[in-house]
Amino acid sequence: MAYFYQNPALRWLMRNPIWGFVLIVFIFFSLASDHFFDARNFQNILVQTSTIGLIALGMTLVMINGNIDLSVGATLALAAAFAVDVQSWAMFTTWGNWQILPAVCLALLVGIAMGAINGFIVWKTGVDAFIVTLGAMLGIRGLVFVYTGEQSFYAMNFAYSDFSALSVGPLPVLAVIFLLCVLAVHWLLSRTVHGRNTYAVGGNREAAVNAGIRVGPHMMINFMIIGFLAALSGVLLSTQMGAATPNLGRDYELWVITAVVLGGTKLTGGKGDIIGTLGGVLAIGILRNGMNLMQVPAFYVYVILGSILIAVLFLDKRFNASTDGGLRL
Amino acid sequence: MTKTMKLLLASCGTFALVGAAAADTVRIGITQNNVGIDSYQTTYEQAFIAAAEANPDVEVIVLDAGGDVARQISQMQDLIQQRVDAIIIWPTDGQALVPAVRNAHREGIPVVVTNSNIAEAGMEFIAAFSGPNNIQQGIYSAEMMCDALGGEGQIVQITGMPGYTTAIERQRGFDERLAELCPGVTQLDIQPGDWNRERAQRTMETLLTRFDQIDGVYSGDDNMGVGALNAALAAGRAEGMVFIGATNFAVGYDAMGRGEYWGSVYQSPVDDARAALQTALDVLAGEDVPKLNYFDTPKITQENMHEFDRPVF
Amino acid sequence: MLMTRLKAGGPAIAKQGILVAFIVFMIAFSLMSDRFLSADNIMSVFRQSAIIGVMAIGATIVVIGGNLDLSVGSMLSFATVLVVDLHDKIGPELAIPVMVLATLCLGAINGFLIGILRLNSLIVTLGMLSAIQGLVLIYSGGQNVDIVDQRGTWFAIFGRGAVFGIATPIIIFGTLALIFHIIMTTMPFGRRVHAVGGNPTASVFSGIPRSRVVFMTYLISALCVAIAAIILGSRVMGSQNNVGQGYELQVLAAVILGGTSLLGGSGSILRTVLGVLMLAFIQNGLILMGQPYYTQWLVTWVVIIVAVWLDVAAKRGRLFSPIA
Amino acid sequence: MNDPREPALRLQGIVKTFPGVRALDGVDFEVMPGEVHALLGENGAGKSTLMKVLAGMYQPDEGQIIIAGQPVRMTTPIEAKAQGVVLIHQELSLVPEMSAAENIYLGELPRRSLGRVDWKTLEERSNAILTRLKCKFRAEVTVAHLSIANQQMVEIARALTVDARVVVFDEPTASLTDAEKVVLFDIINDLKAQGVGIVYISHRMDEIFTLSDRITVLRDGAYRGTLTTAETNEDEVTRLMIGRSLDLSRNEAPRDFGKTMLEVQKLTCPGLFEDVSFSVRAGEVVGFYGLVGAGRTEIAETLFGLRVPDSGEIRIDGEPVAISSPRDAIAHGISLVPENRKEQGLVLQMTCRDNMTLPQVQNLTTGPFVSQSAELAIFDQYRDKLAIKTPSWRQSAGVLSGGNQQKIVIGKWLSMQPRVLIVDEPTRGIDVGSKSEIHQLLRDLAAQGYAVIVISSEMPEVLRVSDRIVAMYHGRIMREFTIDEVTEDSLVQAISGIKTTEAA
Repeated sequence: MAYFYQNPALRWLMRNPIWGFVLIVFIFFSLASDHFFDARNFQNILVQTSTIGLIALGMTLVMINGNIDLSVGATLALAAAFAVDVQSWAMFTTWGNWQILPAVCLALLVGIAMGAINGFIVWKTGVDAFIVTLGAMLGIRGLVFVYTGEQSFYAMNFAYSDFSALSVGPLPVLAVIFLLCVLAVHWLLSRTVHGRNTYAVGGNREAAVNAGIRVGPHMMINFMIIGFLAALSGVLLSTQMGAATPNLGRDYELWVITAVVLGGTKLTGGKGDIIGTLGGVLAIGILRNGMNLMQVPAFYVYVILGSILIAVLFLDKRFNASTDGGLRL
Repeated sequence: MTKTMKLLLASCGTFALVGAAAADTVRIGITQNNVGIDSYQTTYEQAFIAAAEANPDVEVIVLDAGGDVARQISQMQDLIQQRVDAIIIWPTDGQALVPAVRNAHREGIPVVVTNSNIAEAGMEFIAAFSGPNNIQQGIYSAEMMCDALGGEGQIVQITGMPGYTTAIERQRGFDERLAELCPGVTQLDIQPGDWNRERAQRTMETLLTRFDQIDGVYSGDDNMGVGALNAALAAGRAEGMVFIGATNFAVGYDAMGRGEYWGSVYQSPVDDARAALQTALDVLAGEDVPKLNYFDTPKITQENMHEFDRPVF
Repeated sequence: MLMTRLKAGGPAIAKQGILVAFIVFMIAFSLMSDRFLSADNIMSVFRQSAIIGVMAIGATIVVIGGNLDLSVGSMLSFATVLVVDLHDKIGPELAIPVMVLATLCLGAINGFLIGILRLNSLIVTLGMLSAIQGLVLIYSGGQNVDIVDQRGTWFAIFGRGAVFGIATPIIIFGTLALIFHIIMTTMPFGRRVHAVGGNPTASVFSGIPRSRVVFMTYLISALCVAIAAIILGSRVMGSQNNVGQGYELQVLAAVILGGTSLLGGSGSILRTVLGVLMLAFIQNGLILMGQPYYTQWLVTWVVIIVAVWLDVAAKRGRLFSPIA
Repeated sequence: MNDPREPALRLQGIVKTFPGVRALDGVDFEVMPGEVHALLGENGAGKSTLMKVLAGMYQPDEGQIIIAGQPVRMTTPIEAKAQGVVLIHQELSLVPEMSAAENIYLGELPRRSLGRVDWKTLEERSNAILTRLKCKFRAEVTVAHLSIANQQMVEIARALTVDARVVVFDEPTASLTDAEKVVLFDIINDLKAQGVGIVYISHRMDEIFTLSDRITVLRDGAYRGTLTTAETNEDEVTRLMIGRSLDLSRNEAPRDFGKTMLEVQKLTCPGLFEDVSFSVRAGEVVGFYGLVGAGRTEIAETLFGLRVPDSGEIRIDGEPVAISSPRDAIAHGISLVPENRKEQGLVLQMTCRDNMTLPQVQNLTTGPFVSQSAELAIFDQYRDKLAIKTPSWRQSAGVLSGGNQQKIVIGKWLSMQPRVLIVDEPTRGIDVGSKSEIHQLLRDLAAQGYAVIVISSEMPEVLRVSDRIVAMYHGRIMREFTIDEVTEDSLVQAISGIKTTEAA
């Protein structure tokens, strides 16, 4: 046992149990499936993870703030619809492949705007973020349907969907974008004043207020960041499809929250990091990919994922025993 | 790690299905739209597996996208990754799967689209489509409606889950055909029932309140149609109201037998599944397969229903 | 400016934000559609809201106890599929108790994980949402289930019957709401749920068996789901595997609209009923006006935020949050 | 700025009203550079409100704040800090997951380009401040890992990041040990010598008389006068504060004890307390005295079924009992008035009545319903008995004053008719007037035959209420004294771990 506590790698693993879990499922699928341990499959996993993963980065910030955002799935769909639709606007027809640029920019702006609306309402009304974004989850999905008229949009320009097939060295470009965002948000959270204030606001809001941190705008910025990342995720997803569907991103908020919680971020705020979140999204990505490769029936996948979520929560509680020193409340 | 044990157990069950691949068998991957959302898809899956098991030279990998486009794209990637010989896809969205199909095409894996077709832009990348003609089904329903009402009347339409191809195509076929065939029939409103009987029932209840005179109801499938029928029965207004659906379900068949339900479109998931597998095998055998392979989905009405077996779902 | 200072006099109205919004909507809808206030329509909306309403009663109790239950949607699918499937296999008189027991077992799992093991309720019920959905599909093999003899079964009474001209679902909903309202406001159990939700630590220090109380709230929630499933199964005489999908959000929206605080310790079942009816009337009114159905989501968005905002504003005595 | 005749800070005629309450009613207050000015008043007298006005958290409705001769308007704490006014909070306002350094510079982390935190500067500066405070920990350590006292030091370190003109200390010693207090007083004297004006808020008279130059007293939101410390005494201050003088005597009640109600034998809970044996008789008050963390609260929690002891025996009325939950404890006639009223004692949004009847609500029924009349009977009885001031039983407990809240909790447990009543820190955060009422109440309870255990960190309190005093140190009982034999010196020695063979 003494060794266990001294070994830095193991101690790190104790603090980030999700990476232990990632390791275990990784080894399990490598042994159990012929197709799992393969460079191309790893590329697939990274691309598949990037959708949930990008949003999870933003969700980590929002949840460390002590808030939550349930509207990300709808925001993703709205941004994807804009990204695909705007390309075909008449004013851009002469732009050639450059017509993608204003479309993507507008889509990202829409994402930021949705985040700003949520953040502003949370800030000004003081209504719990759970309620505000639950409303937005319904409302923004309504906006998607109003905008698309229930139809799917598709990109005339194949250059758009070709983008997702590009690679940078051995890595698909989508994976590269995702990893860059991981680094950026990690840097933001651990190195910058805004990032450190994120912990302060979530860890002790009153202290943050008293210390002169402008909590409202601060939270609004984080909602805008998650809006941006959800929109980015939607844009990247739409490049994979060359299209946008109004039902895109349903239930994503649940998987994103699951991933972030698996990564050790606390719902109560003040605690969490990007390394854990990355572990959380990889855990889900690997499980899904591995179960696809092994053809676990879809019905069982639901049960397995649900059980794992609860099990990890349970183990986390065991490992990070509370500090009340045995008081039985 | 008891959960890992569970996972092991769960996966062992499916291992048997994969078995050891012999050299001369073909491996076909299928990714379905949303098994479990209704019986049609479940029966399809079972029929597909049964058909594959009956053929010793075929090994299948059966996946389900759960209605999520992104997950279906992942599954396409995973199937390509496993270098299956052919992929059968039931697209969650006709547009959005085009690039994924194109990828498979580029990797040299033939793709057969089943049940609901892929968008026009993707047609050049698929080996073949096999399935019902959903637009044609909408047309059939419009024709039956026209017949039943004698060209005059006010109807409402209850559509499937908004945004899904099957729902959109049936609605399009119905709307266009009805307008051209029976200008005397007016559509009072179109509301979605999400393929859900209870939701259709609730929607119909409100429509019954809103409109004093409803002569006919067209529903995107019989499941919703029966929901609408339930609502009308409860309101005591079913008498003389014409109910027309699509994808004849057992409940719809029975209601037809009782004379409450006018007609539907008979579509067998077993035929659908078998046709898809056969098309894929034909493609792999190098046969010259036409791009569009519609299997027959005839009209079924109270008059001719005895010619059909009661649907199993 | 009207509301920036909600001091004396103001709160009385603002506290009833939901009631005000409710009345405003009723007036607006009845001006725009002459059918809206017809007895038929009102009865029909009441009947339609019974399923969500019964579930929302249980959910309110869970939320007052300081937790959340997102698994009610899957649980409704489970219970409905089970009762409909067993109806033809073992008859309704056995199917109902078996289904109720099985659903209570799911509630007990929630209660055990959240009440006894003290795991976070949001995450646990999120996991259960997924796991139960899988269970339903495994049980049914993904097939729809139907009751063959829809006319002959007395099971029809729960969803389709009527007593003295009032539809049974309304009677069930009303009775349950009244019973649980009485339990929550006048019985020791209700007091304890409020205490545990309001301050779990102080409750333990007062000798209240906190674990058991939370456990019980989840059992009640499961019981309500089981009753909702009986109404649903009887009304539709069949079930799809995903019939309850998304209900958890509607239920939660109704509870929130009713002014129950997600922090626990306060809330009222009668106000939840108001929240349920409000959502149902919005849905109904917009369809009557011929609006596309998704406008109801936009309206719900605004209504939820405004109603809760007024509620919060009344409690703190000013409209805008003081945080900088 | 250092003109000795110009106040560093002056408040003139400050009025602040909340809905239904006039919290401050024309208060005047000033602090000179290099002066320690104590601010006194009972809870609810308006001290906290005044401090929040000072710190920019509240805006006064009327009146002026004048700093160095200039009227200023401060709308946020950060503006107040920019004016050189720094508040050190009574309740810790730290972020547990962040380092001490980050907490010290919270809201003002030194920046580099791109919004990055300048860690080097941050840690150098923080460590410099911690060194100045004679702290033994480094600024890099996470605050959650620090002891309460060290966390308090971090809080104080925050005030030293700016050139403060005025530093406000709000009950700074509540959780400090004596040694730490000495350090704190040194720091205050340092600041004073540098010409900083100090506002010092405390309930502890001894500290105020040691430190302060002047004392200003508030009562009911109004200014009651300013006294020069050297020319006044505790009596006068108290009278100003509560409008009458206070009994400071030691317990001299006639001792007539009944049989042993509670007997504890070799109770052990590793890491918390070990080998604890004592007994309490009917009619007796046993005071548990010791430093914070000596294991007293943990013993109470164990007796109340909230902790599982490793070994040892508990006897009630001579019978060995097994207590594994508060319900067991209640069934055996043990009641616990916990240390933290707001977190452990009350459900703040519940009504006073409901709080009071909470432990027995399941027994107060007619049929399946809670009997309103039975509840009201209990509430009325204890409201009268304990002189609880509340307009109505419907009042939610959260809005009452600390003293009345504490009486609700005490009433709650008295209504259970316990055989053993344990009261943990009965007067923490309670103003002087209510304090003596509660002391008298505890004595009265003993006189009625209750066996009472009082846990306290305040020596005057222990001396005033106890018949016997148990001194604890590091989880062990060092000595037991009867009230007649105890001296302040021997008590201090006992709780500091100094073993004495005989009472002095």
